[in-house]
Amino acid sequence: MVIQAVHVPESVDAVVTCSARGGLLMGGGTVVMPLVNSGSAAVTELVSLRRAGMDGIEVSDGVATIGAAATLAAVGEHPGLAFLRPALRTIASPTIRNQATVGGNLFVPQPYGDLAVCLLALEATCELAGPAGRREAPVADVLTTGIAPGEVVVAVRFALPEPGTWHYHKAMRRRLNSAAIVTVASVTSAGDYRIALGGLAPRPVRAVSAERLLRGRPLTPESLTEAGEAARADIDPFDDAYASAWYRARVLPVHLRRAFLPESP
Amino acid sequence: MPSQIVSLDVNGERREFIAAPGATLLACLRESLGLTAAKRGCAQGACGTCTVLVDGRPEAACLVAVETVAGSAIRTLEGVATGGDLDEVQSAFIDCFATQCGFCTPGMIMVAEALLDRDPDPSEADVIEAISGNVCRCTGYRPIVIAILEAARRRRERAVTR
Amino acid sequence: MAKLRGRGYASVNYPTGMNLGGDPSQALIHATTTGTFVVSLSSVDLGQGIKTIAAQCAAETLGLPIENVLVDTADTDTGPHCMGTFASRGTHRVGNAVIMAAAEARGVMLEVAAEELEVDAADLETDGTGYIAVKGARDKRVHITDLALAAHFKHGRTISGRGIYLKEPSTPVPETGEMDPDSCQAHACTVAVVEVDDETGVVEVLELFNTYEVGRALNPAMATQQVEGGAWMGVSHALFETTEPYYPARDHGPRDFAGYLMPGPADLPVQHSLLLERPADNGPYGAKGIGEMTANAPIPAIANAIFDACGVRLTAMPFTPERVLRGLDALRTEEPC
Amino acid sequence: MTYRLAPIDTGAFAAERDGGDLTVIGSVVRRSDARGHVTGRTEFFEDVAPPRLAHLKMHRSARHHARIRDVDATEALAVPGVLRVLTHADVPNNLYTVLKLIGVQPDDEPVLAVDKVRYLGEPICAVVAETEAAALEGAARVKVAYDDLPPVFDVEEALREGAPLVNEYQGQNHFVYEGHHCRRIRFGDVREAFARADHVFEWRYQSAPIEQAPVETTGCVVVPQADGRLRIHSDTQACFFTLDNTALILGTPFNKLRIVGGTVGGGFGGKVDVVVEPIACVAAMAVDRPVKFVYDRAEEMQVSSPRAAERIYIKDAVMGDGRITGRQVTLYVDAGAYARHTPYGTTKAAAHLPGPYSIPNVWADCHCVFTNRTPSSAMRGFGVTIADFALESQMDRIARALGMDPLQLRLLNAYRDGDLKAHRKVAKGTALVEVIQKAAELAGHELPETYRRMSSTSREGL
Repeated sequence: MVIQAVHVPESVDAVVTCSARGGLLMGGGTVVMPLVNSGSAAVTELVSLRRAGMDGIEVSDGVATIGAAATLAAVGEHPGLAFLRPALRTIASPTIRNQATVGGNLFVPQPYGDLAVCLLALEATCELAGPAGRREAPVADVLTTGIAPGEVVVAVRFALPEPGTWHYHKAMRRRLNSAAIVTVASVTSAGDYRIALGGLAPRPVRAVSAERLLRGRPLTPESLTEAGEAARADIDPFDDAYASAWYRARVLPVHLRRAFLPESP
Repeated sequence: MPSQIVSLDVNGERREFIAAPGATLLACLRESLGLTAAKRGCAQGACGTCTVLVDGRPEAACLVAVETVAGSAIRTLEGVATGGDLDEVQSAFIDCFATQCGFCTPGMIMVAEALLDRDPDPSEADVIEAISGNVCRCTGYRPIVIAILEAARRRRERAVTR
Repeated sequence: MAKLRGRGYASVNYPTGMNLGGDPSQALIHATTTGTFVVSLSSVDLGQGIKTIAAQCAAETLGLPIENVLVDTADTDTGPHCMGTFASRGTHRVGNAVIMAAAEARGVMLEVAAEELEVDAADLETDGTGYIAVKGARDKRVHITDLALAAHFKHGRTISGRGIYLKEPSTPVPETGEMDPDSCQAHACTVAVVEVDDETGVVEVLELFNTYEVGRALNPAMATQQVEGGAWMGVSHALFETTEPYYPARDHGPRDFAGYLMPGPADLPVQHSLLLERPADNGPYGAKGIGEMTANAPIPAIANAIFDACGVRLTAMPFTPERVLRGLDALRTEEPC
Repeated sequence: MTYRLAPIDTGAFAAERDGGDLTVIGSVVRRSDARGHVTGRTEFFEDVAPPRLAHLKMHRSARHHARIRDVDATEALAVPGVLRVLTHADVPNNLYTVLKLIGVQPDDEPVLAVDKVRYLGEPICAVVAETEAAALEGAARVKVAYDDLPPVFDVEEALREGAPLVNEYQGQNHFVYEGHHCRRIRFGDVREAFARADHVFEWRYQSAPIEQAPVETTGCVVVPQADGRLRIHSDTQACFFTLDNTALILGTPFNKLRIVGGTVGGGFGGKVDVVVEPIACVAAMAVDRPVKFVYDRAEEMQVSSPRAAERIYIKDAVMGDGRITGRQVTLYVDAGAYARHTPYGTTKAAAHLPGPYSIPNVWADCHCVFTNRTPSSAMRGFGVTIADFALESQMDRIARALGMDPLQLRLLNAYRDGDLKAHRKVAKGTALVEVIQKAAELAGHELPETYRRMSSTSREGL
């Protein structure tokens, strides 16, 4: 539809007001503006988060709180979030990372949205604001059921993983600037594994079958391959221009293993 | 909401113009301000030829609703050569035969400008990552990477001699 | 996991000019009052560089510095006909037309110079510096600027020329396919070195050794642009590109540069290129058309290298990780370990 | 030196290479267009911004193959800013003519669909509006009622009896070459060659459509002039070709049109189809103001004509020493729904066979086949690129089957000066032997002395 208004509210409350009136939320515009430019946006009003004061990043006491309008570049440059830097560098290009936002990444369809996969593995919490006030929700819920009309994700919050417990691996069609074939993000703690997968279902998913199988077991090529095969129960892969559903499922065990043991066997 | 007056600092000059709701920064630069160096290659943020600097950072101008950057400092390729003198990136692109059809060149140069502003001595890997969102269909990229590294060298040399 | 390395070979030829000919191009050239030669064309520069090549052909034929030549293209009100930029024809057709036009203009230029210097035109020569001089008496000379002024204001002569190149059209014999399709043939050979990831089917092209026989490299730096950019496109075709990834099913066709995959700057093989020259008797200074040929040899060379690396014969393009992996899986089933 | 420069070999053809005293040819001259490119001052067609510019967007077929029951533009016309909705009835001569000028018939593709659509994305209505946004909205609001027809997507299925007829203008699902169902090459006797061969190898090859993908999409800006003519700023690869075809469709004198172009952001064959200019001119005349029609990226990717998919069967008669004595090629080129330049490209493919080798017996049937997909057309290496993939894969397989060195097999069969090609032209200026020898050297691939001494100008070593 033809856009009739672009709101650039300067507070979260103002964002909620505009959003509640039916405006489409827009972080960096990397998802919304292609729709606008091709005339296929299903709305007439946009609500930009660029000036809403939602782009702060705070890391203290082992907890990171990232404003939903923070750009991927800003996250990647934050000294307290260095563990995420390799993951962020697999997303799009530096130019697009100057625009794309953390909040926006939660709502892009797979095989895009690798940061959302990371946040799922980190068991992040979303801080939401809406007409009914503020609330919190696990990122898993936001990824599966979305948010209510008029609501906006204000920030995401997660505990920083202990050193050496964070694993990330993304299989791509080219070295840079490619969507995912398989994305694996994981936090391990004391034999307990939280594993999130991207590229393998319409939304990021937890590889619960793999997590169950690995619990308490050492990470070996064999256990990981077994876990990767088990994880096929957790996915709902699709065909696209990058790869077929068959291929994604076929190489899942390989990439799950490489996420933890890059050099093996 | 009707069209509104938007004000930008473009290449160091304050420019005001009327923009329709949802107009992109790219459309405003090209159509309202007559700055046609930035090109429309896809309007999807995926080709990079519309890249301009917004407050010093490269952004795809086709993805920027212009209202959202009102008041920002925009730098386009028109603002790179000063007084008709080409800068190091521009002259290196010529000398290294890094242009063929020329359609990707404006975006490539703006990405390079931002890179060299931040890092005067980038590695080849840095250059490659910087241009990884810019599509070139003619050259196979190698001459462009060489040109940006050469530009960095020339800029460092100039900084020493000054 | 293993990275399997292999080498593959391919050699090709490629025709210059529109198939079966019948594709003319024209050039007009004239001197301004001060000795700049304007080449008028309606030819299109797609990035291959005809604007520069036409100027080089004109300057060489005139015997003048390239700074004395301007190329004015492509306005159908002011430029004479050109069939177009396709079929590796631009340099060959337009180059020849420009040479013909410039040769005619050079003839007039020498005639006027002969009058100015009071010598026989046959005794004059040029050396690319802008002077027309008497052979063996190089201090007896006139600069093109003075000469053009004299031609206009003293002799009433137009230093100009007309050129056209046409390869006569050929009609194929329907029963046998007998025909004369081309003006000449360029040649190329590729040796590709690849690495195949035997767990994922991902192919990486590490190196390309390419030789190209181009007739003559009119501008070696631009010829290098063409062949190396073209070889990149060959790699791209081989490993990535299609608008219909599930052909002949029409599903999941990419609609943007995110989905339409091509190698990015981080995915480049090392290219070793070498040019050979066997001038074509009908080519401008011997040049053949090279724009299209350059993407062709890398594709089968990569297919053959993949087979060499891992034993998978790919008979369908592009050579996606899925096709390689399905091939590897089939080999593993055939040879149970 | 900061630029890439492929060295020039001075050994091969040294006697023929004498450049005399060339001063400009053969030297590295800077590109005359480079300064414009690096300053952004190079003017591409879309940089032209005439006042009162209107915008054209297409409503396209949502079906692969269907009859059009009804087209309703009421809602489109109600969109604020929409000036006109053009249908086939507004186009004076509603058939594209790209091959007519080189004598190839029939014209088989409507500018705007009439009663049927033959591929997904075929243009049906052109919406002209004050702004690009209004044109897009208008195009989205055109309503078309379809009666679906069965589509055919596979070239060999399309040729089977009972397959759905794709293109009524053609009358059958293949182009007819002077009464033949394909372009043929008949040279020597392949059957005899197969009978006498030590080995017969037959394999199949397949490609998928490939997009030219220039960074600048196909488009034009048409500006009505004071004298009643139309000035067309275009990124066409062929100015006069575009002018002539456009005039034929408009039914105007040729000199009513003027093309201004020549500076194009990449072509690769994708900008020779003359698809955007005719309807943009119709629109400019209809609203009597400048009109821009430029493909968006999705149109460039999925609606603009790609390189054709090809299916190729090659059957070779081979002797134990590696000599190829017969080659039979059956080629199916997937033209999509309309001919565009594919009948030409298929003939070019036939002319290329059997590849750069001297094979005494050659038989080829090259089919240009119609299916319900985006029409294919020219792309860099038209008719040759995919054939080379098949031919050179075939050579590799033969070498492996015989246990021969792949370059030696090629050198043994390489065409040389004086050889009669399958299309009965005598080869000259050949250099396949030398590019192979030099590539072997470059890559460190050892060749025996006899093969190193071979030459394109002699039969030594054969």
